[in-house]
Amino acid sequence: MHSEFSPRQDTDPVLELCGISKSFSGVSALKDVSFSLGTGEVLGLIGENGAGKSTLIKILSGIHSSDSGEIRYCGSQITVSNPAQGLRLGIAAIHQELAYCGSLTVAENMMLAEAWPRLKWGGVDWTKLHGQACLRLQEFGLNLDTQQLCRELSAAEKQELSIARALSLNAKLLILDEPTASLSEPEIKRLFDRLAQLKKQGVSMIYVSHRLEEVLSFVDRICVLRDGEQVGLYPVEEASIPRMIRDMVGRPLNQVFPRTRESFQGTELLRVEGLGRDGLFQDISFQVNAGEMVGLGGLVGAGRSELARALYGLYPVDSGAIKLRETILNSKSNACDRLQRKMVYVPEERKKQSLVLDHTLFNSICIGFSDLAARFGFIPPSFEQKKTEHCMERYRIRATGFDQSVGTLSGGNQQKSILARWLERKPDLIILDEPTRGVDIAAKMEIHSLMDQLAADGKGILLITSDLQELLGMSDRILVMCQGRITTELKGDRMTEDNVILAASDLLTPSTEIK
Amino acid sequence: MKKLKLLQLGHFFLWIAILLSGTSCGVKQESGPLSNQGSEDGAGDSQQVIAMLPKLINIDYFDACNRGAAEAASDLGIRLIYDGPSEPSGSEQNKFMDTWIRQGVDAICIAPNQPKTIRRFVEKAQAAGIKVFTWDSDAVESGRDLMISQVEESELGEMLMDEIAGQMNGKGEWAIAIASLDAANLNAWRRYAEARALAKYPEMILVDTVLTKEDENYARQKVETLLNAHPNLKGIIAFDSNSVPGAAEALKTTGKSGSIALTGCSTPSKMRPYLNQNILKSFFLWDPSALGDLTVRVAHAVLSGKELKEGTAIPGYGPIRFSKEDSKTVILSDPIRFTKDNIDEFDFGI
Amino acid sequence: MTSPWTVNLKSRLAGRYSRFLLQRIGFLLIGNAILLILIYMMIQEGGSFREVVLRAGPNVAPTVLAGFALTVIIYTGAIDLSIGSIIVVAGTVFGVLSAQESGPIVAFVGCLITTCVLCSFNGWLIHRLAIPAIIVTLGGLTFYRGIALILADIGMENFSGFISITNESYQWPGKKLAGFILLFGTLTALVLEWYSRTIRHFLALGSSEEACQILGLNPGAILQKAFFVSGCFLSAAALVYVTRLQTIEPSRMARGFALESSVPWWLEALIFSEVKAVSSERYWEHFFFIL
Amino acid sequence: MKQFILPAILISEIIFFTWIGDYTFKSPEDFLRYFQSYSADLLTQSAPVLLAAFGMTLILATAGIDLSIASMIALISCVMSSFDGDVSFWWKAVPLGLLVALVLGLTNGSLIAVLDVPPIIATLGTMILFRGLCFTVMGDLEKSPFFDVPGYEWFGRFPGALLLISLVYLGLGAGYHYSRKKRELLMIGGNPIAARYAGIPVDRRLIQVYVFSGFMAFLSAVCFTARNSSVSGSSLTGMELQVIAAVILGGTRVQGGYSSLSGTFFGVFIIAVLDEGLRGAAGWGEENLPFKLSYLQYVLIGIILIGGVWMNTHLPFPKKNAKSS
Repeated sequence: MHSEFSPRQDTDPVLELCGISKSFSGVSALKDVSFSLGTGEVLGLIGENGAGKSTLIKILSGIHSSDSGEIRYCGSQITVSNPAQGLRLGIAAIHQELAYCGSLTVAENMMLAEAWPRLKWGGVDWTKLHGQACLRLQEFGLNLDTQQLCRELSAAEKQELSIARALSLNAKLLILDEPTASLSEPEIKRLFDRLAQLKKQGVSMIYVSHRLEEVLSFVDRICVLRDGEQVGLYPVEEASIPRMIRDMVGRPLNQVFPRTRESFQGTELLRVEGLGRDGLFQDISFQVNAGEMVGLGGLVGAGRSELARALYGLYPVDSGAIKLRETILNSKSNACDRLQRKMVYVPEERKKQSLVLDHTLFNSICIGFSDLAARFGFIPPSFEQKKTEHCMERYRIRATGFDQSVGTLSGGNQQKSILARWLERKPDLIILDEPTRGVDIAAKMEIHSLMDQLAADGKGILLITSDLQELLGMSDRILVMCQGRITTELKGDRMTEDNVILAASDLLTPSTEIK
Repeated sequence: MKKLKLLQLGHFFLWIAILLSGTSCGVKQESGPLSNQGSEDGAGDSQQVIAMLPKLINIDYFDACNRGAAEAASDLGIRLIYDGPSEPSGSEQNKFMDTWIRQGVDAICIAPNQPKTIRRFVEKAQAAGIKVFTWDSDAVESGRDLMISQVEESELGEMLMDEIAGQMNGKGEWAIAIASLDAANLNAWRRYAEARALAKYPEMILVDTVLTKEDENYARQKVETLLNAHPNLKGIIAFDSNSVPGAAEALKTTGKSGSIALTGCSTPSKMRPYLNQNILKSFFLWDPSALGDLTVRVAHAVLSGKELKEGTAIPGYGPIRFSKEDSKTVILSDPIRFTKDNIDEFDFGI
Repeated sequence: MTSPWTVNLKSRLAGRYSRFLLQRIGFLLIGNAILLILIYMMIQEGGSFREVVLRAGPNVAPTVLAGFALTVIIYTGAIDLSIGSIIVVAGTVFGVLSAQESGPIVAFVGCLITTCVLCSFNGWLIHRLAIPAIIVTLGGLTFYRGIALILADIGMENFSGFISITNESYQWPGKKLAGFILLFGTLTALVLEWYSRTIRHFLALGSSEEACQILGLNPGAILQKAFFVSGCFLSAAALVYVTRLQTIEPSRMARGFALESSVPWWLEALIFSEVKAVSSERYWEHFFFIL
Repeated sequence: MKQFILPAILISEIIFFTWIGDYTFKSPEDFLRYFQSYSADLLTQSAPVLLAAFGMTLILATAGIDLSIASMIALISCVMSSFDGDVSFWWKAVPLGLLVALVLGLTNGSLIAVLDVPPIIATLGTMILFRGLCFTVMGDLEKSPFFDVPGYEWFGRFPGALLLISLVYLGLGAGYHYSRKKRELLMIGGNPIAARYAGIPVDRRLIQVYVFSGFMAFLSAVCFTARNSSVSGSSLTGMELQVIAAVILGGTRVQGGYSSLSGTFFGVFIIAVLDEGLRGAAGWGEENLPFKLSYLQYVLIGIILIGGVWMNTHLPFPKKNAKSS
């Protein structure tokens, strides 16, 4: 894409950063970052979680202020003290956390910080407001009811809404932080079409993503951050995925999916028969054996997570039976009981479903297994102390100490602390729901080798993931769900990317199958 | 983590240590009678300290009592502590008793909100050599030394009933407005009034009793509702100083002031406008500052070792009068009936 | 056949509210109607229904106006428990001014300004101290009452727990105009609710402070504004409340006022399991009060 | 450092109010005697609030609130007061009071956990309901059988109340800190969804917490009636605010997710000492203030509440360096 429109190095750069540094209560988050951005240029900003990407973006959009360094924008030095000022200057950002107000309508969200059309006497002209909002959405190719409340939208729609809003601001500089995180293929395509169009119009962009292929295909230059330091700045022509990974992690990664174990079939751990719950999934039957890693593939919304939660006892089921080892789990059995029976579930949304963000790491880890050590209901404090130390070491959780609140940890460390919480129970059956979403590449590696280790130790693992590479690389066999049913089981040679994609849309037939 | 918890527990143990070190001596102190500790307190050895505890402070009635008491105290050269809770609560009053017993005052005069709750504290005070008096509202069972009452309770209840019956010509529907059902003196009057009605005015029907929560505004609304609910209502007795003006205001706003009789106990300054507008004919009260004054003087007299009986002259007051029903109750005066004509003759300051 | 007018109305209404909210308003109107009928049936023989309804207006005026004030604050996700005590301070200022014979208008203005200023001060405190509104205003609940008492004690000679308002000319807003003030307040609230962008900003702050900031709004300023607007409503409430009283007793007046004014909110939250409403729901208040 | 703020406030309060109080010490023994009876009074006065506040701390930890606590204590006392004040009181009224307490707690708990009513609404409702029941039980009477029950008074007295509080505090502290309960409750308060996902039986725990609070209400009722020896329908109105204010001052977070039992302990006493101090310093007030001292109480409680919470959350004390691996 960049070939059509290479950056004009002769013109003044839109944005220049010189030696930006920032630290939070003594911990340095950014050290001396400098780069410049030409008109219509797209800069890819990559780095592991916690490398300082978000901090940099927040400084640029005015949420944080930098400790030192200067920002030159369109030739003059500026300090962005709040987002409103940034917007006035023409710097628009799409943040990783979805920024929307749930109790306002789509139109109101769209226009929130701008002037609203007024009636003659000063009241808001709603007809015009909704008209304008509608127009902007259509420009982006989005067809939403502008009177809908924002909280009723799906995650993808919310994401698209915030993108559409940022794009409609006529910004000169657009900052995109993981814009494709919760979008599906057609939506991503629409986004890139629109971005390409804007680029042609001379809008400069800073693009942040963990999806390295995406970065390679879209950006002109790449800036790599590691531990707050800028470790690389090179044009995309010189970039390759291995180089990017090496720069991000600081060492070469040879193997993305470390499989050390032999595929072996142990005893049956879990058997599910004819499981169904109205509107979510139907007629689910499968089994998981000890030492086996079963992948569960499919599109978002196919009912995978719902199935997992039902297996874990968070929902009642309408029909069917779940057999864990020798016992049939009845309707009275809840999550608490599943835990006693050595089954654990690591949910997909860390912040919502696993963590209390301001609790300490110590508490967060101990909640998982401390009851195992209880004597007459009392837990010896030294036990927890030792165990937590052991966990931090074994799972390589990097934190300033036990007392650090988990909300301030990076995504990878949060995920590792959750794994520690559950794996220290020594479970037999582990359900992992998107274990590496939003996790940086090094942590991802660690988690993968941990999973491999677990399977080799004879645990049964049910892996739900939307990451095809991960699904294919880690699983012994793959079940593909589509619209609440398991449509296909893939084994051995049949486990290919194309087959999974086809099966996910229920299009896999012997004739379409690719060997 | 561990360290932190121990520290927190440590705080607690520190406290226990302080308290326990006190236990042994504390018990001794409480079991043995205190030898006139009161005289050790205050500026000079000779100065008596009298603590007065109204039902609640910051309201006009008890503030007037305070003024009378303060004058008497400066007249007699003794020190007066006049303090109380800001809510009419019995358990809050007990806290004041605690404080004063510890400080070693010579006498405590209390207007109890809940007469039965002070019993233990009266005992505690008396064990410490402190005289306890009740005023305004009595606590018979508590073993207090004397009661200083504003009026004879039966007398006031009957007077109110006679007044309203006279205005209603002895027949028709009538209703009661009262602050609450657990204020002892108000309800004593109410009971005497009801008994009088049963005995003497068979044609009068009590239709409703509304509770006004010591709030004038609330009283007005409740009485408005009452008037609407009972269109044949002919008379209202309002027993406390918030209910009467509230009811009067209600009569005024609903335009029924001529047709419904109203009387009760309230203060002149609140009622003056209504009397002048002929919304009601009369109301009753005693002089609250005189009540404060008498209480302090009686307490002083007892502390000085005087024998009190019917007709004993108290300095600055004159001969005192005892209740016919209780030999330990001193009566201030007859209730005063206020009308349009005589209201300007009195200046109670409230 | 649909006339153009209804179409117009439909689209206009829909423009302001989502269908969900419109349904809810409908529900409330029906609920109120049922309550009215119930009251009608409960009135005993000889009682006048008309009178009950007419009298209810002025009687509930302070609570309803304070309810509007609280609504604005609850929109932003905060709460103000101290409104009762703020009214007490306003009442005391009014009482002291009237006792000094400063003229009715001065006393009214003093009352209005005090309320507004204290409300804004609450907003400022919450913003500056960055601790939850519920704690700041719980502290304010007792703090302001104490301030009122001290003010009265210093401002008046021989303050004996109450200030008596004897001059009728100090009472016309409460006694004569309460209904009109309520009407005016309700209209203002409705107009704000339907035609104001500011109110949407309050709601935005209530749903997500972070989002507000990212979208280029200033949360602190919005909060401050919300408390100011709330102060305006509350000052009307205070004026009506205070001028309906014969005597002002700082230690006892307006107790439990915050709770009373927020009752509709709790009901609302109970029925719809979320706190998010339109001002017109204040009518709840009206009817519960009569009951 | 942070954990010293509240004790520091408390101690400076005690020193300040001893200094301005209406009592002049003649000798060290005199001082000691005064201080002993001061501690005893303070403790017996605060015992009901303190016990209720312990229950409330756990409730606030789960992001709940119990506005009905005062009505509940009053209702338990009212029920107990309908028995005769003799020895049989011990096996008739006391067990019944306990039963009522548990039932009331269960009512709150099931409303909140099973019927999913928001705590503030559920307990606002039960607050009015319980108060109504108080008046139904009592009518307009004030009853005092407690006075005549042999041995009952002991719980309202110094060593009895202290013993009760110490037992509860130590038992609760140990049970809370050294078991999973604390973490579970805090997780429920901090993130109920995550708590469910972590296999915590949320509904059961919530019910347990409210029933426990009911039990604390019972103990509180015992302390209250043993000390005040009588009860009426309107007893203890407004106490819920005292309890909640003390717990919040102690550093427990209203939004749930953080709680501190020792903080509650200090919170209760900070308010009680302030109260007691102003009560005992009327003479100083008369001489030095242009207004009545009792007015100052409102102001000071407000300031201490806001200031205490602010210091608890904001003061930038150097973070202690925990061992990290």
